[in-house]
Amino acid sequence: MLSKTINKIYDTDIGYSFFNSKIAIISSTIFLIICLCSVFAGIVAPYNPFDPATVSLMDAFTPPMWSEGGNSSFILGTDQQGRDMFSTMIYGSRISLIVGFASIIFAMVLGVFLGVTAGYIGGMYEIVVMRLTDVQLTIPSILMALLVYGIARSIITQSMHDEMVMYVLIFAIGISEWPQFARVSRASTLVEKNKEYVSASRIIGLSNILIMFKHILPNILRPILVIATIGLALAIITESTLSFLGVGVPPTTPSLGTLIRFGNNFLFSGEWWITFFPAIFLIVLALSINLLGDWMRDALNPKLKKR
Amino acid sequence: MSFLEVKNLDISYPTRKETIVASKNVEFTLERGEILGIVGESGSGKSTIANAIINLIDPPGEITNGSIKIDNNELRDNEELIQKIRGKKIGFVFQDPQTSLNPLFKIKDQLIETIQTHLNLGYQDALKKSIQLLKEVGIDNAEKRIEDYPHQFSGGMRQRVVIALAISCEPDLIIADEPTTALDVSIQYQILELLKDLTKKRNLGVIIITHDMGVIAETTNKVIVMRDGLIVEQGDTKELLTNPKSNEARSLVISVPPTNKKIDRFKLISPDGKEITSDSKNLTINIIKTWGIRENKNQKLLKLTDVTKIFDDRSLAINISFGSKNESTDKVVKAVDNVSFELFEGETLGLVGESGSGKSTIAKIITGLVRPTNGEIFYNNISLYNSNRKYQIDKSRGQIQMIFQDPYSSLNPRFKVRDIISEPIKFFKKNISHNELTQNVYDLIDIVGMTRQSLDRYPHEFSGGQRQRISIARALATRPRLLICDEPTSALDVSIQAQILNLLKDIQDELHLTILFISHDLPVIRQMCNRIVVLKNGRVCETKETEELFNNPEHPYTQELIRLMPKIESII
Amino acid sequence: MFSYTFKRLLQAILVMVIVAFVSFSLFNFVGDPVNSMTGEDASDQRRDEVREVLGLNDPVYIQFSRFLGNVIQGDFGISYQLKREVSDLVAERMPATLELVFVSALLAIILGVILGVYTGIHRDSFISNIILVISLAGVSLPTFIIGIMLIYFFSVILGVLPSFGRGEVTELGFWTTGLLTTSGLKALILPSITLSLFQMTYVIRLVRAEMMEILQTDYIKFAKARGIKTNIINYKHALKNGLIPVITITGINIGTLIAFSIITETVFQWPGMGALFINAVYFVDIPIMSAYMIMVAFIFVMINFIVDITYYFIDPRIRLKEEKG
Amino acid sequence: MKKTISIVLSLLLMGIFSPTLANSIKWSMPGDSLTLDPHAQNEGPTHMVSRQVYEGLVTPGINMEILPQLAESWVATSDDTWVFNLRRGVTFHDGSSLTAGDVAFSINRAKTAPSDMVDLIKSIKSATAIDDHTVEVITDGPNPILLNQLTQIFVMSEAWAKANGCEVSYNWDAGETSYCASNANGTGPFEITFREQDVRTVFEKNDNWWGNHYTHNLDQIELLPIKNDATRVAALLSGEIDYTNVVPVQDLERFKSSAGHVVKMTPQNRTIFFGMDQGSAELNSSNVKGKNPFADKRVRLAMYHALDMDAIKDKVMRGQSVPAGIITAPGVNGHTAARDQRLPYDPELSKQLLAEAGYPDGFELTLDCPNDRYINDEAICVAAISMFAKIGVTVNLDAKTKSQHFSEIKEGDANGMTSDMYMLGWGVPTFDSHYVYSYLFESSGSWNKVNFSNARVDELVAAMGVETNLEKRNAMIAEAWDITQDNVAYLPLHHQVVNQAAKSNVDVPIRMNNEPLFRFANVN
Repeated sequence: MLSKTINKIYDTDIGYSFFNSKIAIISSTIFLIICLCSVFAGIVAPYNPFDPATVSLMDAFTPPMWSEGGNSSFILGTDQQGRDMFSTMIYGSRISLIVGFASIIFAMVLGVFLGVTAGYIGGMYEIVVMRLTDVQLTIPSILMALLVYGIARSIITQSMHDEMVMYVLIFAIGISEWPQFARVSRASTLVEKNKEYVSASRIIGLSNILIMFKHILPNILRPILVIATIGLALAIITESTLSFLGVGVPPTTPSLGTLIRFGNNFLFSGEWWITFFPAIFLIVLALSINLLGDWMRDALNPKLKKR
Repeated sequence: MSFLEVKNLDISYPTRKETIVASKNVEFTLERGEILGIVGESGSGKSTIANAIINLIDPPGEITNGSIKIDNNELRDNEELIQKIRGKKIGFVFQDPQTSLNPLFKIKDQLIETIQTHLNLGYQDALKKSIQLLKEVGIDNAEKRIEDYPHQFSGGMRQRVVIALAISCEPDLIIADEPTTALDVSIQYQILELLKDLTKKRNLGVIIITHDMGVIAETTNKVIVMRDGLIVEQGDTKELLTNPKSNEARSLVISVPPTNKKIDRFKLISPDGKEITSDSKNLTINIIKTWGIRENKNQKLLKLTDVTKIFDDRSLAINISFGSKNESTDKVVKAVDNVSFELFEGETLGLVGESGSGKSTIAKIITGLVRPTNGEIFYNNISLYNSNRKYQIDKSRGQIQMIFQDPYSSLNPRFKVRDIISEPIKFFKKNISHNELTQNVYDLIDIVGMTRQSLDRYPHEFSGGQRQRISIARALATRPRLLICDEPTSALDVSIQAQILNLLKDIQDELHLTILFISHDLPVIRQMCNRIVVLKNGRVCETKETEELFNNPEHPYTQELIRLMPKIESII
Repeated sequence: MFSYTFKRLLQAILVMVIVAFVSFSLFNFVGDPVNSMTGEDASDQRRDEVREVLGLNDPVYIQFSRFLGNVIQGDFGISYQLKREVSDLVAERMPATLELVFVSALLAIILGVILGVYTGIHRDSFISNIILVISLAGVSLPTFIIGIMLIYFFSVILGVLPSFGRGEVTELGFWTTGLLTTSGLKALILPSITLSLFQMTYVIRLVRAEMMEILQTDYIKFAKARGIKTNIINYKHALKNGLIPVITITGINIGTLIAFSIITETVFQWPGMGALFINAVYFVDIPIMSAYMIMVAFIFVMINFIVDITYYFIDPRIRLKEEKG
Repeated sequence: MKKTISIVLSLLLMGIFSPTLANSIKWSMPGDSLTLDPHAQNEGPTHMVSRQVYEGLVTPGINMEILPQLAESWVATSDDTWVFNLRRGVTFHDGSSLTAGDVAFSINRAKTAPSDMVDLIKSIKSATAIDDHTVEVITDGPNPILLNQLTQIFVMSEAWAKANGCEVSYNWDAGETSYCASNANGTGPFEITFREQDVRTVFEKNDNWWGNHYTHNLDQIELLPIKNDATRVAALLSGEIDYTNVVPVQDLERFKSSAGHVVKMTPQNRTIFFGMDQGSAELNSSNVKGKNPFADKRVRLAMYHALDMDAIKDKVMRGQSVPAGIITAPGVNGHTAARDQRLPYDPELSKQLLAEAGYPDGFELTLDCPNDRYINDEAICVAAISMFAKIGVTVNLDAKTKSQHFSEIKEGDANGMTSDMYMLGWGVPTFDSHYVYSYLFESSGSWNKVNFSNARVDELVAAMGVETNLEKRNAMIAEAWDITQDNVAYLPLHHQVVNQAAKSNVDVPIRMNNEPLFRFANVN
């Protein structure tokens, strides 16, 4: 059964391209492993670094187990608070991934909705939406995220900060990514809209909503998927950059960016592992997503298909 | 010894699943002053041979065997020689003049570049020669126009520029790959005349690759018929067209709609020699059960009065976004200009005209895809547009359906065939039972002559002709009274075209359909229609009974169209 | 030509007005400037004094109309934190940022185009794949990590390049430039590499994709059929077409570069607008933040305006459309 | 690629080294002086710069002892009258001579709004020049710490200030500016020859300085502020700067072990502590409703016993802190070693105390923390949270930049919610407990945000402000500390330690307020 499915996938062009691209296989495997680890962090990670009661400050700055002074109970050593690096990274990647996925989904839903409707409906509505993307583009992502973050902080009550910070981050990153989706989906919609199957649906009398989201949307998913993948890597990096600038998730529940930010302070003092491992982890994560997106961009581009 | 000798040529495309043989054991010769036609249906390998001569086969294709000699010089595997010969000894003309020229360079630059690559000429001489060339291919005011960019030329003019480029370095051989397919009849005629003329004047050898038997008949001396990479027959053009020996050639010739008479059905011969018969009788019982019997009252079904459509693309001043090129143009185009005609139940009315004549826009206005600027459209005596010029789709309730030109874009690639066909049924019969729906879908797929297994497949798994059948099935699903066919066969091979046309005739008889048949192809129109409306630049030139029109065209434009259309009979 | 320019100018102004509005209204919600201004030990009376002087007791719409009027005159008010005219501060800091951004953009575009063209033409070559993987690493590395790595390697270990600041600058009227002194140039190297790496990757990818697409077009095939030399086809015919989107991306890039200079300037202590801004964010220094936002948007809009005009000259297809209208 | 670049660059840059002056120090700290007007801002880095250029009547020495500077001697002629005899032959950088008029002008300028020094010297009623070399200062009642206060009042040239339109200081807070904000004319050992705020300030040796030229051998000081810690560390490691008075604690070890660098440290006059709102009826962020757990002294004590300050010292502060039992630093009048003894770390006792107080399962609340104000402030809070978690108290951290932090403590957040628990650090510029009490313990104290209120303490604060009998006054201070310490009004954490790092040939004496005195600095 499984082998049949695999064979079937292999038979498609995408599947073939995938199984013949070492990069695609390796990067998707890595990405999958990281995702699984972070989903099952409770099982994979030996400690729960987000539970302050289990962390002992006296364990702080333990080097990786193979270094002098290392300790086999902390494979990759501990950070400045005595948290196990390995566990903290797994849990941290969970935050990075949640923020990354959620913000991209948010951006995608918003952008695709506006883009498809703008492309399909046209007229004044389209002009307004496209001008909005222009305005949005004049405020680059980091700047936008800083703004949203600042505003949110001053509006949300203190006790809510911790609970809200994830949503704020998701909103802040998502809101700066949506124009990409809007532009691509609008452009694709403009192409699809003029295809005859859309005319056929209109002649049948299907409602515009149905045409846009049942007929057109599935046909423009490919480019959207590609920018979503690349956007995911970007969102994860943006999250880490915000954390680096000190406006990310609280330090008691560090994401990868927060870990690097703290670790960076110990770079010159010899505790290299605190920044090194999360940085490598982040790079590997972002790289695997980017490689995947890159492969996807080429594989899904009908214009580049080898005849 | 011949000027061009192709011997034993094998070309194959290795893909991961199989190796596609694009040509096998191809042999032919060509002399100077001769025009050779290579004809065949899509996928027959005719273009591949042309590309093989100058070694421009798209990867991963490769020549696996054989030889190509020009003036007794072997070209195969001789990249150095080919490089010298390309453009110099062999000129090439592609199908689509819109994309053949680099949009960012002036005509001048492209001509001079080519000339200076091959001929030892200074800039001024090259420029002089370029102007000379443009004049030769019939471009007026060449001194000035040479400074223009490609997009400033019309399609036909552009193809002339392409030909000028092809002959710029005094080649001995011109290979023209579907040189007129993208052009209108009148322009096609001019381009073909130009080619013939150049052949004579310059004593060129010419290879024309085309799918159009009319073009073959009117232009070539010799012809090669190809199928599946094999030459099935070659010989003198007249000989071959009048008396094809192979089944394949016969099937090809017989499917060509005659220009001089009207026949009831096309006789169809499959390439292996058997006659194809179609019969859709008694397949419509279930459809009629679902939608009720409809009587043909021979009444006026559709009436257009003074319909005008003006495309006013003047965009709002702010309608430009950063970084994207502004696609809007400041043009006011009268696409449809005061068009009136009537359509009676059960008849087939032809709308004929060249590109830009407004025939497709009229179809779109009738189906509500485009709002008319002016005029009234009555369906069954009910106006289709209300006072706000809003389309009243509920007035026709699916009784007007349409078949489109491009079988590749008219089916949603993400839908299975079953869903494509059943969607309109479900839309109009919200509470249809599952069984009834299935039965309807089966009937429809049966009517259009496809297997029921096709229902669970996706459109990309089918050929163009099959897709057009699916398209017809979808159009029939709501049991329409009026079927609009917008160039339904212009993207299809001629034998497939014959099948689809036969099918349309069959279902018209079965279901008492009224058809509005839109085409630029006069022979097809002649075979399909009872009456014909001739359109030019959005205006009606004349409206007449078919035979009357072909035998006694009144309007000069009609006369010209009929005169210029390539006629396979011309050679007979 | 005139109507084309006019249309774009109109759009630019529209975008600017919206940004100005957003800039004001957003910042109006953030924090209480009085606290940031007076510090932790200030008396309540002093706070009230300051509040009054700043006009923060006025209704919002009065503050906004005052703001708008001032902005048009180039007056962004006085920094809450640095207590100087924001316009002076921006004027002082802008050359540093613009120089950095300019050099980075140049680096990103030149190298990006060269590598992009190479990888586009030699699609499957080994070197192309190496370039692509390395360039992907460039996008996957957060800017701050790149900066810290470069400092660590070139300043701390090798000791050949300065790790912070602009070096010695020369004053040319109102403009200060680090491009005329050795130490200024030296100081520019690491920050500009850091800043450009990310954008360079985008340019590489864009040019590559564009080249690959163009190399499959009919006119390239036709050029081949005319016997034009491969190099001329690649570097003249294909490249010119491939560069058109680069112009577009340049416009967007510069906006992004300015934004990312916030991080680069923080890491390298580069005395530019980004460093000014991030400080302003920490201190909720509204005048600087809104001025920065407006400046960034203004530069962005201006550059895109120029890009649009450039299009007009480079792509004859646009020119024709406009001339017809 | 990179390698090629580095090789090319190394070749290019070979031999191009900018010439340096014989004895110069490139000094870096995270921020810059806000203004050169010595009265416009009462703020650390501003005084650090001013101190090199301007001088006061008296000045704190290396060990914060009060030394004569522009005043050679002084005498208190009555409870509220002080007479200062000025040093002769002192000239300003512009060449004019110092007179008693300049001193009186400067004191009056400092005590006139919009100067920022008004609050500090509000006890001074008047300052007048009796003759060219004598100044009389009259205070509003007895002021035991007048000399302390005068160390912060720098003397300007009256003529110069008037000529340049800065007769009075300017309202820095409101964004005004003046000539004196970007120019300086003092009597000090160095004069400013170049200044680009936040980028570069150059001080040259003042050859006409009155003082002992041999306590330093500098020709030039260059101030290059670098905000980012890592960049500053890298700059010192790579030799681009010579000296910094702000070093991240974790990097001290590296400088210590480096042969090319020296590290110095000394306890700072700043104590870090947690405040717990014990006066409000209910905590804003807690799951306990209807009552305030912190109102119960046992709960406060439990929190105290839960904190393992030795661990924090060891791991978070890298040994660079002194665990504190009292929220004021050693050296401040009122501080004693006994009071500075912490209660033991005893989480079991904490749990027991919580259970007694009725919270056997702990409770939940939010801790507000700055993340850019004190040394490793955020890390301390994170560590503390983990310690509180071990006694069952779930603390959520809300860490933010100092301006927001202080505004939220002072006036509540955007919704007016005040902080339940916060981190604060307090320095005592006057070296007297009264300063601490008037701000942190008095019921009306402007930074008493734990809502501590004790009638006796209020009485004592009022009394110690005017009491001149030292013995009586000290008794009052001691009584006040007894009350507040017994009440566990605040949770003391530690006294910060000042540290600095420099190239090993650079010798700048370290001082507890982190202020460098370059007139005692040498380059070898």
